[in-house]
Amino acid sequence: MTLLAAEGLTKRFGGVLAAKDVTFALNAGEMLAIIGPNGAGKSTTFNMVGGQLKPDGGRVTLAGQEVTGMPPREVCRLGVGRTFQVAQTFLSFTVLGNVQMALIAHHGQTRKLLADAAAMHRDAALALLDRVGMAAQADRPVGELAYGDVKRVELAIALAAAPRLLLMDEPTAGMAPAERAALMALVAGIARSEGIGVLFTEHDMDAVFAHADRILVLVRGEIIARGTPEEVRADPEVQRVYLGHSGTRAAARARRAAHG
Amino acid sequence: MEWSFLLVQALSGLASASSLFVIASGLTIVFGVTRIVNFAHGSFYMLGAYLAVTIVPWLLEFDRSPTLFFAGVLASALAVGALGVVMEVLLLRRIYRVPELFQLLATFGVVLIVQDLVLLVWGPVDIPGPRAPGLRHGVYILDQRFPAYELFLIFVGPTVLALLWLLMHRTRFGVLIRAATQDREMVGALGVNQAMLFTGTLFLGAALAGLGGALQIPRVSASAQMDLSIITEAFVVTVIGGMGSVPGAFVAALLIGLLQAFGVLVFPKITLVLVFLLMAAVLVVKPWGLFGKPEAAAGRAVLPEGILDPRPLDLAGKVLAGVALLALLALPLVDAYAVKVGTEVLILALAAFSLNFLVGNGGIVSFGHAAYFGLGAYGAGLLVTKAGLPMEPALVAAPIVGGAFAALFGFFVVRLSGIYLAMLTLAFAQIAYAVVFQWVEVTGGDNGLVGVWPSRWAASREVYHYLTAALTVAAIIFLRRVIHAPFGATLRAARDSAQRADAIGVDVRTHRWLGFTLAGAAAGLAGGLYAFSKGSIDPTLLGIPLSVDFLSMILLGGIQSVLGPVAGAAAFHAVKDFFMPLTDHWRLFLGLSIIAMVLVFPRGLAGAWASLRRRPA
Amino acid sequence: MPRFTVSRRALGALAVAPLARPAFAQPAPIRIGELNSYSRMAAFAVPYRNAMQLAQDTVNAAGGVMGGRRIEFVFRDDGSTPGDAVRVAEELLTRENVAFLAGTFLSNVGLAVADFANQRKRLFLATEPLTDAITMAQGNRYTWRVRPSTYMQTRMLVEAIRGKTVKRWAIVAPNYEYGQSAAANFKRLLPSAIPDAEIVAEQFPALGRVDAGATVGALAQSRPDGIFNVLFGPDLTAFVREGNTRGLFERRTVVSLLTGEPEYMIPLGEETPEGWIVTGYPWEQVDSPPAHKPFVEAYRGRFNDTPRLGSVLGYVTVQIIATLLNKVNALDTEALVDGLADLRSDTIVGPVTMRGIDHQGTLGAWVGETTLRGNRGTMKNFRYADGADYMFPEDEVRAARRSA
Amino acid sequence: MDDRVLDVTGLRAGYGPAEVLFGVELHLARGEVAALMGRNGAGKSTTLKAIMGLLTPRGGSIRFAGQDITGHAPFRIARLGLGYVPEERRIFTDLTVAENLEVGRRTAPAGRAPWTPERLFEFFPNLAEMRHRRASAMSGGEQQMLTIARTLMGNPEAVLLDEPSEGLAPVIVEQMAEAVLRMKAEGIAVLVSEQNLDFAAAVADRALILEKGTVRWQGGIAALEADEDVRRAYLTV
Repeated sequence: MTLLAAEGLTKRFGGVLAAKDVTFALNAGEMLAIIGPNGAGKSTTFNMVGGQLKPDGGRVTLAGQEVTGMPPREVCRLGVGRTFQVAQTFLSFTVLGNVQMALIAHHGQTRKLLADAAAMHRDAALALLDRVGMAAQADRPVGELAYGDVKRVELAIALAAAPRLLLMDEPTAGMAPAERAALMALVAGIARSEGIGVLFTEHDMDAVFAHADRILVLVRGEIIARGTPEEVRADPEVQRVYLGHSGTRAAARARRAAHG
Repeated sequence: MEWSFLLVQALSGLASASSLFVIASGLTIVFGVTRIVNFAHGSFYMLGAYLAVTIVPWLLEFDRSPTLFFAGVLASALAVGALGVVMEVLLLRRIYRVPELFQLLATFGVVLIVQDLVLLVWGPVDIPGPRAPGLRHGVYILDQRFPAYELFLIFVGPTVLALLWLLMHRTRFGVLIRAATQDREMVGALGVNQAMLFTGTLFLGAALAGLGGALQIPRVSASAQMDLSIITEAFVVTVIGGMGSVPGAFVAALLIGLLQAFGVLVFPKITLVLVFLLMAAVLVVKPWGLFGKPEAAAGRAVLPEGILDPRPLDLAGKVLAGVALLALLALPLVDAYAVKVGTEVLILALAAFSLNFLVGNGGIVSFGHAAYFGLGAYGAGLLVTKAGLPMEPALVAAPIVGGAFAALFGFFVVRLSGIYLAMLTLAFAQIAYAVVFQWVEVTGGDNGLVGVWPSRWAASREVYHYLTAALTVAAIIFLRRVIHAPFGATLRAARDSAQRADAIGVDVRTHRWLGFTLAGAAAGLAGGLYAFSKGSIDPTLLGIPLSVDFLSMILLGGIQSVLGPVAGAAAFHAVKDFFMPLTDHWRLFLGLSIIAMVLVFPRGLAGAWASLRRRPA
Repeated sequence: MPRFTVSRRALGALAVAPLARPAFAQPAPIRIGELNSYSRMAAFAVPYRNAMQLAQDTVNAAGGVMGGRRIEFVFRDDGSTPGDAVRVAEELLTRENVAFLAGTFLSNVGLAVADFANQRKRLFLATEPLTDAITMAQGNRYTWRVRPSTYMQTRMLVEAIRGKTVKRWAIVAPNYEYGQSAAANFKRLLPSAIPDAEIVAEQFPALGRVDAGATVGALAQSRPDGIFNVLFGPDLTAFVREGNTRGLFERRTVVSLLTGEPEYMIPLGEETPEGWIVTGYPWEQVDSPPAHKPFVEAYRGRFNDTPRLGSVLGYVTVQIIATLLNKVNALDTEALVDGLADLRSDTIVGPVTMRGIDHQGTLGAWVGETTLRGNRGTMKNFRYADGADYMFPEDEVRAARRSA
Repeated sequence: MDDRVLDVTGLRAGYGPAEVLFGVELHLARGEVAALMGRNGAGKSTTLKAIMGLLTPRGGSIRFAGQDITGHAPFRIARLGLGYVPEERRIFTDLTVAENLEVGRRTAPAGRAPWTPERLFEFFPNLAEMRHRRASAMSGGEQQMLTIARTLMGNPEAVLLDEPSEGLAPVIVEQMAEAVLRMKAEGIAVLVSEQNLDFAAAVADRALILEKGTVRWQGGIAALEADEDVRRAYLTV
């Protein structure tokens, strides 16, 4: 079943066409990667789906419902969780507090004036942290964590909204290789077991080629290739403008590691 | 109206615009590089005028030549530039790393000090400067007489703009300044001595302010009120133009100069408000001014300024709070005056606490919080004096009025962020101030209204003290509770990362708006209590000085702690009350105290307390 | 001359402790709380305070009051805001145990302290604030004003142009209560002096921020025959310079409030316009009553400065206080208030009566024309206008104070 | 003659109450490329910042080009000939390419051919076409090249390069690797912090592995590639 459909998304900044007629669809439980050189329009596309940017043309539908131009908070309430290229967390909160905050928002309790926020949704928050492997650090300020751990906390925050779709902008940016693999495995596991669709952008070829079901290649705002990881890796144009020798090699290695 | 008149009126506007630009360009350059909102810029302007009325007549003794006149003006500007260097080296250099608000407070301390130093050096009598030799006459323009000196001034602005452009784009110093405006640490890592760059920038900025002041001496006499009258206008110009943008300041100065020149024809009474209305309108439409850029988004993980750890009080904190509360309740045992001061401290503590609810908890820095305090006072006062109601319903009305206006202004305010948000709160506060000031029939104008006394049962100082204590302590406890509740946590979350809050489904703008309203209501209650403690209300209750006092209190107390502002209010009021009877120059000591506090306790009293507790003796 | 005044809080506390006073010592001085804008408005308030100290010492040297008690002023800065002033007033009453209060310069501060005095039922001599409200709509039993009000001084000026053939008038006034009420008084009184006069323009620049070029341009555009000016301080200097250069004052009658006071003449210096009709204080030329010259000499001798209008006010205030204390011979507030009603004092400018009906003193002002002597401005063709002739009509007072 | 251009002993540093480095020992020989590797949070960026003076060291000593630079201001260190390319690019987007280079310009030590914009444009040909363009209008890869060019304008003897491959498309990572190799060919020593073993292997002579704020392993890059135990111990979770 189609969870997310983007049709003809177009966005202009000044004279520059950042996205031109971008069309794709994503099914529940599927992982779709968008790759492309820096400045190719990946984040723009992403932000048009997540509501951070309003497209100049085209539409976005989520499970058949049009969400084009909706603000992020409404997109979130329709079941879309999101992580950012630079992890966005609440730095003055503890790890647990971050997830509690997300749960409070998810339950629409943000206007309560007298309840003790620190006592709300504790167990549910701990359970979410447990899923991402961060329960042991629940009481630490999130500002003290290593970056890879912050990314996990961000994932827990995104999952607090009980999403149908996860939008992850460079989920492994700034992480060590092994952490990247672990995080992507975690995401893939959650996505597949719960039928959550995942749309992500990434520069780490290991992450992309090991976990994506399908890949879109965006160059200068246009999709130049799409297909399975194998198809994309073999595409000479993709190799020329994006993968290069090392990327092609990494992609091949990742496919081997993932599928033996 | 005749064309010749309109032309001459336009020329008058251009002359004012030109002068305003010279001053504002310095402010905007200093802000761009150092990120310091330099309140003392107006003081540099004033010093420029005072130095010029001292130096220029001395030079003209030798020869009444235009050359010597302008040499004197330039010398004054350079001398002020040197004073800017002194301020940079002695003060700013030590505080680049402290939170921005503290820098602002420190420069405000400089304003207070310079005010009193000017009085000490030059005395309280205004000093007229000499007219410019060769430019004393009027020139006929289409049979209207126009001062030659103002024609000259019209050309000064574009000349300064052109010179600044050349400096910024054609010299290495200028390129470095522009680079430092964006990322000063990186400039340092590339081998540029930031300290020298900042010193140079302060020299340039202060010299421009000094030039602006020195050029005014043929038109106005040097007086000790020059600093504050120019600084708000200079801020308006830089904000409308976009903070850090020199061309923006030029365009904004033109707009304001012409608005005032023609505004006096149409609205002779409200020219001051026009300026702030223009600023509010520009900010609502263009949140970063005409030529400004969004402030660099927090791409890097920087801990937010403000309440970090709203943990409940520990034992020592509880003991301290309890002792403080008991001391307040025991004040009537001391003497009647102590009760009076205690009552005021409680009221100010509530006002400061409500401001920190915005600043510390919500990251919404308001420069105009006194507006809601004052409007609450007026709400209560008008009910008593005009509607004849007793104190009790008036005290109920005070927070409602404060909250209602906070809701009205806040609706626009929360759309912005950072310094622009702060400036919009300032603009709204000034508009509210001007309306209260002007609407004589209802508000009594600047004379205010008297006869706002408590009901008979609460008339004695002691009873009113306990009433105030009950209401303010209850309100503070309530707000503190809200900080710990989901609503307060949501505001904090939106402060930490608006993007993240949005992505978890929080309507950030609405929450900030509600928070602004709640803080306004609390300030309104404080204002109502204040009115009844004084018996009178007047526009100073909405004024910028009181807003700055509130900010000083929370910074002094420490915006990082929940209860710090309460301590800050007490300390600030105590310092003022201590120095005021001692000397006419209490502002000097207040300013020095503020600077000492910023240098010694950059995290406020609460921060000092926390580090004391961490390091047990 | 800037100076630090050190608190006598500690000394005062000792002095008023009755048990500490040995039987053979001098009787305790009578303490009077004087609060004013010594810091923000130093140009006005400091000469005023100087004269008060001079008068205090003169009175004490002559044997004091009430049969040998010294008077002693406790000076405090009022912070220039009503909020601060009320707190300072409270401190003077409770900690310094002053017999009564005097002072204030700004109208809003004066009104707030007046209302406070009314609430606390303590005497307040509002010495400097000009606002009509303090003796009229917001007058109260405990507040008395010494200085001639806005109304009185405007009326003196209108009197001076009676019968002139100046028809078209423009008004320029700072945009706050003093300016507005002076303008309103002028408009109200003008027809009585020039029946067919009309107002053709009004400009109300913001106080302290006059955009002189634009304002002068707007006034000139209305082609008035006469100009009534209420601007003062830096606004006035800027206005005069701009007006001189642009020829605004040429062949026009200019009537200007307060401009003849040394406080405003000194900063004008050689820019002083010629022939403006003003109220003021030509201190060097005043030779009646005989007591005036010695005052000027004593003031100049002690402070090495010329007296200002504030100095006259300060000195006269102390003279009135001394007369009052000698008459009442008690410090009870109600007795003092009753004693002030229609109290006549002989002062350095002649007799001054505190009119009982509106609590306004009959201190007058000098009305004349401005002129330049050397590079300093002064007044010529002046006369002392006795305030008694320019008071609010009694029925107006009754109507206004009934509501108070 | 001492061949060490940079010599760090017992370096300790941290942020606020948090200690990050616990006695880092490392050196960099003239003209060599060394890769500083390790997990996230191991202290790689902190080490570079502390060497550069962007973070005040709490202990230990840093010598550069024969001088003790411990605790010196960043600009003094840069003037001695140590360049720094930060992780987050941090180019001056309001300035043109040429102006960005101007900010980095410092006079060359005597006896060495100074870097000029012309020489750099030969080095990075695609920058030449956009010398008067605002840096904000450049793509991410071009901006990354500019950060290196800007640093070279200071005529450094050694360069600290923080995570140069992070967040870049594979083709641009390859260009970065070429840039590092060309710097080496010019005789500039480079200390590059890196998590990507492929990249490190492509450019570095030597690797140092940082773990919990101290150097746990160092050796030739080939040795690291060969030693799976070390890789598993320090580079994987």
